[in-house]
Amino acid sequence: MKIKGNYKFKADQQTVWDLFNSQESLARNLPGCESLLETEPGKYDAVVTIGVAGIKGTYEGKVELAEPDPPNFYRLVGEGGGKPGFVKGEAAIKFSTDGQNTVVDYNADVQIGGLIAGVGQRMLGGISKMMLGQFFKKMAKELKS
Amino acid sequence: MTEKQSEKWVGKSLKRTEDNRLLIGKGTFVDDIRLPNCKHAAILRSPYAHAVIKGIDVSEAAALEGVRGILTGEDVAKMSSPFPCGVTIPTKYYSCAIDKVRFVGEPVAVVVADDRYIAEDALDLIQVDYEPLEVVVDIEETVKPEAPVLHENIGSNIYNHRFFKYGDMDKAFEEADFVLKEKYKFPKYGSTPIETYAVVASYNLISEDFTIYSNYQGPFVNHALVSIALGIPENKMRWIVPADVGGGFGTKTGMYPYIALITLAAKKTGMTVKWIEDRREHLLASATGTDRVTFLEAAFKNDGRMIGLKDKVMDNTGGYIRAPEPGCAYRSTGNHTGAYQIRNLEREVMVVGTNKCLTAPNRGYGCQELYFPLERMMDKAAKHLEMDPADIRFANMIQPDQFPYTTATGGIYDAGDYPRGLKKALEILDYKKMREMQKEARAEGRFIGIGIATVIDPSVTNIAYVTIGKTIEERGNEKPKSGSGDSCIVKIDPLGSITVIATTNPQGQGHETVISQIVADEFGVDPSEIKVVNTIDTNSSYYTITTGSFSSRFASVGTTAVVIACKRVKEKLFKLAAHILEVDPDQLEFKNKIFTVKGKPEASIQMRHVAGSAHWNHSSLPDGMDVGLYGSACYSMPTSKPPDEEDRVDSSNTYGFIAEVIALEIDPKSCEIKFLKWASVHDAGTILNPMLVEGQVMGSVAHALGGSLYEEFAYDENGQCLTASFMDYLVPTAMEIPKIDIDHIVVPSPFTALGSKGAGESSTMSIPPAIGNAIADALSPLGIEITELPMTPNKIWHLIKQSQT
Amino acid sequence: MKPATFDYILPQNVEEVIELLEQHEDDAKILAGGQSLIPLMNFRLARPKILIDINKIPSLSEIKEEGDQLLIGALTRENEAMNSALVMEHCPVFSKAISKIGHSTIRNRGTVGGSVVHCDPSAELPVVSRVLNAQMRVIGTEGERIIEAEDFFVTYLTSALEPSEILLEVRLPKLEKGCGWSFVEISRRAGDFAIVAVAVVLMTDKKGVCTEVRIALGGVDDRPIRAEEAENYLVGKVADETVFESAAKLATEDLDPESDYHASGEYRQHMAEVLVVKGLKEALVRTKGDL
Amino acid sequence: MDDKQKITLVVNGVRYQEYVSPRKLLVDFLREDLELLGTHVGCEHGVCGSCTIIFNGKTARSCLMFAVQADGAKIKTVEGLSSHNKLHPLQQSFHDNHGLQCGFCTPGMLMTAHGFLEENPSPTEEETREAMSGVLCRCTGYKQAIDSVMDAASKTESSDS
Repeated sequence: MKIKGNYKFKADQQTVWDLFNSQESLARNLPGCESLLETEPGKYDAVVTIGVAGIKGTYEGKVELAEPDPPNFYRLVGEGGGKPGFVKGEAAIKFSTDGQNTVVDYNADVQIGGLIAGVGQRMLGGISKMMLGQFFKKMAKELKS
Repeated sequence: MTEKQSEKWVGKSLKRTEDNRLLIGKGTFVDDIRLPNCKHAAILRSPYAHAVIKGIDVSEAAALEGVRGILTGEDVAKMSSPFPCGVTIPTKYYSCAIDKVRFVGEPVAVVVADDRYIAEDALDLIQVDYEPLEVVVDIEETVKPEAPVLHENIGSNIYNHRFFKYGDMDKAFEEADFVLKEKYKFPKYGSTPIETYAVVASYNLISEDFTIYSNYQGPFVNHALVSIALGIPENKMRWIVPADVGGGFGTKTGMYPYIALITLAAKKTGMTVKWIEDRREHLLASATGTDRVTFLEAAFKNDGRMIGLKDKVMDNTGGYIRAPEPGCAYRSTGNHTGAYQIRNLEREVMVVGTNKCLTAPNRGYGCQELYFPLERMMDKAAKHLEMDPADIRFANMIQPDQFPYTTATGGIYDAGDYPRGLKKALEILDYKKMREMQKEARAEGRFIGIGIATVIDPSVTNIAYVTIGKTIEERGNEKPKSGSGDSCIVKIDPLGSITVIATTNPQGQGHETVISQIVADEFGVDPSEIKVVNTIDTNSSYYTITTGSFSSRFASVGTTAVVIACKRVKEKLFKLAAHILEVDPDQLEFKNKIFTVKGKPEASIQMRHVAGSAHWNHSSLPDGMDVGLYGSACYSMPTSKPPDEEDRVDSSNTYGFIAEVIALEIDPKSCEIKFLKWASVHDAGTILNPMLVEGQVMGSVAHALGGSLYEEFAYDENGQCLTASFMDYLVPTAMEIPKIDIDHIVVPSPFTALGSKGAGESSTMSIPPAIGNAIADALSPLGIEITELPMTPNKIWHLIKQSQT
Repeated sequence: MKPATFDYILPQNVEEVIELLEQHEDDAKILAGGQSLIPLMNFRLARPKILIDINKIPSLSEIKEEGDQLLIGALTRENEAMNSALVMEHCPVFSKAISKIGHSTIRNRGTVGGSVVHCDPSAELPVVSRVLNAQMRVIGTEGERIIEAEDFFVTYLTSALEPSEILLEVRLPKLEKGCGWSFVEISRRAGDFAIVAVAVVLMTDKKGVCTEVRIALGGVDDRPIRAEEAENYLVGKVADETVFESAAKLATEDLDPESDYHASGEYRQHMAEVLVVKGLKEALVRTKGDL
Repeated sequence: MDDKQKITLVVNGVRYQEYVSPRKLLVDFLREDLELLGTHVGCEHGVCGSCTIIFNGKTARSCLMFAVQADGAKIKTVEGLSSHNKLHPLQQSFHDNHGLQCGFCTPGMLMTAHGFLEENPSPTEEETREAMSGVLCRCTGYKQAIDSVMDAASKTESSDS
């Protein structure tokens, strides 16, 4: 599943870059993130509970901020497994300046496997996009405050 | 009812003897079998389409209260060997993944627990460490050198690859006025019986023998294959199939790996283990039909005759290849040229693997896949020639005076009158008028289409066809295989009642009823007097490796076995009656259950008394005669022979005919399809029970409508099955089924005892091309080709949109 | 496909329910008709620790009139609401929408409240709730409140209910006499979730000028939506096919529906347009009392 | 967690008092605890309709209910359809019209038709099709099953009048 989009932040590029590299911010705003422990620079062990309403699954896995090119680019790579199956994905995240703002372009490829993929295809794409949207919204909110 | 003697029961719509128990909720399906201290299994399945299993930790699951044992791939590898399969290098296919998974849903472990709820709780606690691998899901991609290889021992994803030449294709191309080419795709869809797979296996630790109940459909060749794979002698591995099986339609031929798996679970735990497949498991990982890409080239003359056919088929059997595959590519060998006089044929067969669910026959095995391209090509040629699609078929058809007709590929068509069949269907549709209406509608911008398909309905598989998956040289090194045998025992009980022990292993087709009709005719009794038992028990049944209910065997070979068994009993009855009445058997006549000496009405004996003396007074029998009254037959059609040196084979043994003519309209806005009129004409030879045949045809209509418009096992690019529930795998409901006009022509088969040919697979073969042709016809003003199925409104809308840009 | 374990609680009144919800929050799920929840539990996609069965609270399944509203208790079975004389008289579009839900057997158990709270963006009741400007009366630890349909459906399977709140009733403003309405949808098979569903309420004056128009769509976004631009466009115009087509364009041109296996986003958008026209036409016929 | 709860219910006129785990599906309870094996399990997610029963007078999917919810309920299953060794008119018409083949979905078909005809004793064919569309059948193509329901309706009607 490919998810593409961009989000505009009212801040300079370095600030946004720092936000997106802050373990605390990521832990607070990654959808359903319950814990995010840095194992080595840019690499984390993560526990996330994701889903909607009563349909949630807990996944344990790894998150990596790979190929960093500060303050312009990194690749967010993650994978995790849990009772409902597995989630695996990577997103190319590009930071660029647009006047006063910083635009974050994301181009993600998400694989969802197991139970939910087989019986939840009708809403899976929409829900994935929605959760990614929530992440950016929350990051923007954090930036404001 | 005794005066009925002059009139035959065969041919009547006798109501079914099977119904009563099923209507009152007293059927015996596998899940209804209650065995003492039975435990319940649940299967852990791979969420990955392709991954290495680096480790499995079952400790937490094993510690759960109520869990009685866990079987993993490691156990399966120790306890069994891969299943044999008729290709040069088989995949190492076990009943459970050993070190690698190759499709989503592949079994990884089995938990045995006190109940299914606990067993499923335990599945949650098993930790499997997977290392995901690159996935391939596309038939054409998987043969490319860059594709990830599924099986290291094969080295590529091509499981089977063969070339065939029949006649002279080069000459046909030379002589052709024109050659047409097209690529067609047949979808991965399936049988989805409402009763899923079910197995109950018990193990006697002392005697080391197994009793296994299942709703297996046959063929019982797979009993032998499982025996080989598990290293359990056949006679210590007793398979029982109860009288009631909740539908099969092909997919239950593919359940033998699960029989093996649950047998191993019983062996490891020493317990009686029941496994009832749930719907999600069924849709993910039972068996689907075989999807195919066909590259077709056809050489035509300007009068519409197809003089040569060249096809390359790529069949996808998923993560492994297992018996009866590569059968899909070869089951149609004898009838590969359909209802037509095509003498030149060239084939390339490639059976490939992808990270998808494995395959098994699906109603119309190999022929759905064959006729969709062939019949679409006929329409393409008709369009090219501006010829009526009915006329191009008439121009190509085998004529009634040509039977028995041997096809270029070795099929021996027993009997038929194809032009009459198509004419009848066209009449029912009021074809000319429908064409006029179409013209008017087209002028108004409406999309009305008429689709025709005329196909051969082959029945009674000759198992020899599977062996042409190997080359002549390879076959030379093996023992030849052939046959289509079916069996039956008819017995007359000590007080004179008639019991038939049949082993045709039905799943709702009404065999008990039809057998009672046949036997009633043979003995001049009322069918209600006859008891038919139709279950399989490999320890006590009279069966052979072709036993089972598949390829519409019953009506042809099954009924012939019944008739022969009856004749054998009657022969003995005549001999014994003659002995008692002290005359020669040919001096007797048999009527109203009484043997009478011709011309001497006072010299007679009732059948029950004859039977009585066979049972009650053994010393009264003539010298050398066996006691009791049993007649048995295990009959195979004489045309069931191994392939010849030119790969010709009579792959089936009787060949019926179907003419399907469908008129439909496509809503230009929503692209939904509405059926206007539908004629379905069949030649199934002598019709044994019209009511049952109508049921078979209607069932096949609904099934094929599913494959044509609704059903598909859809996968994403990562090999995740998107249709693992009945919310997304769309089996048609009562609302989707249009009104169908069904009719018959009867051209009896000279090869069967009653003249009947099979009728079970029926319109599953003719509807996909007829609907494809009708949609293409409707959209022909837009120049749209229909080359794949299912044709959903969404797809049609996109096709129309593309055509406009 | 057997559900995971849970504790089953059978409260006798709403107060108990609220207490339980407050105590267990996200761990608890309310069981009404169960026709959406139990499949999810059987698949083990939903694994509530506590199941609060409200089926024995009779006060939740009444249908009554109050002024210009119909009050449909949350536990009212869909078939009961569909066949209710009050509903058929005052909100026939609500009956029509229910008739498109699953199959009769599902509707015998499935409840109005359950379907509304489930917030499936393709389901019928959320769509018809939006077109009727329904109000959801809910109660929680903080007391009662009314949530407008507009605010109730938040996103996929997510309502505006707080974790400790329960839906008490759906309040449907009665349609005026002479009001036209329609509920149209396209689905793969009879009884399937709609690919797109459209509900329309339309009032015209004697001259055939649209005086009030409401159009709701399902299956095209993460929740049922209203086509306000199209509604505003139509008000004041003589209702005919041409303006309906323009309205349908307005209603759908900015949509960006998700694709799924059954239908692409483009096809959904196209069908939304087709169904808005169809729905408006059908509603117009009803204003004339011809249906 | 999984303490059994006592339920009392009447099935096919017989009163039962049993102890069940809350998570036990009603269909499993009927089949396993009461050994009423006529009700079949086909999908466990409410689509196929094989498990349809009459619950307090109305059709219900017994795979979409928990047994605990049946406390105090009156249930009818396919075993309760015939009485006095005589087939119910619906069962008879399914027999007469070849409305069944493998028989697996048949209990669901019968109970759905039973509930439907109680509410609509003289339906049109279209209404019947719609009502029966809640039960999936892979054998019959539905035609003869629909014919069966229509036939039963016509016979019940004529015997009533």
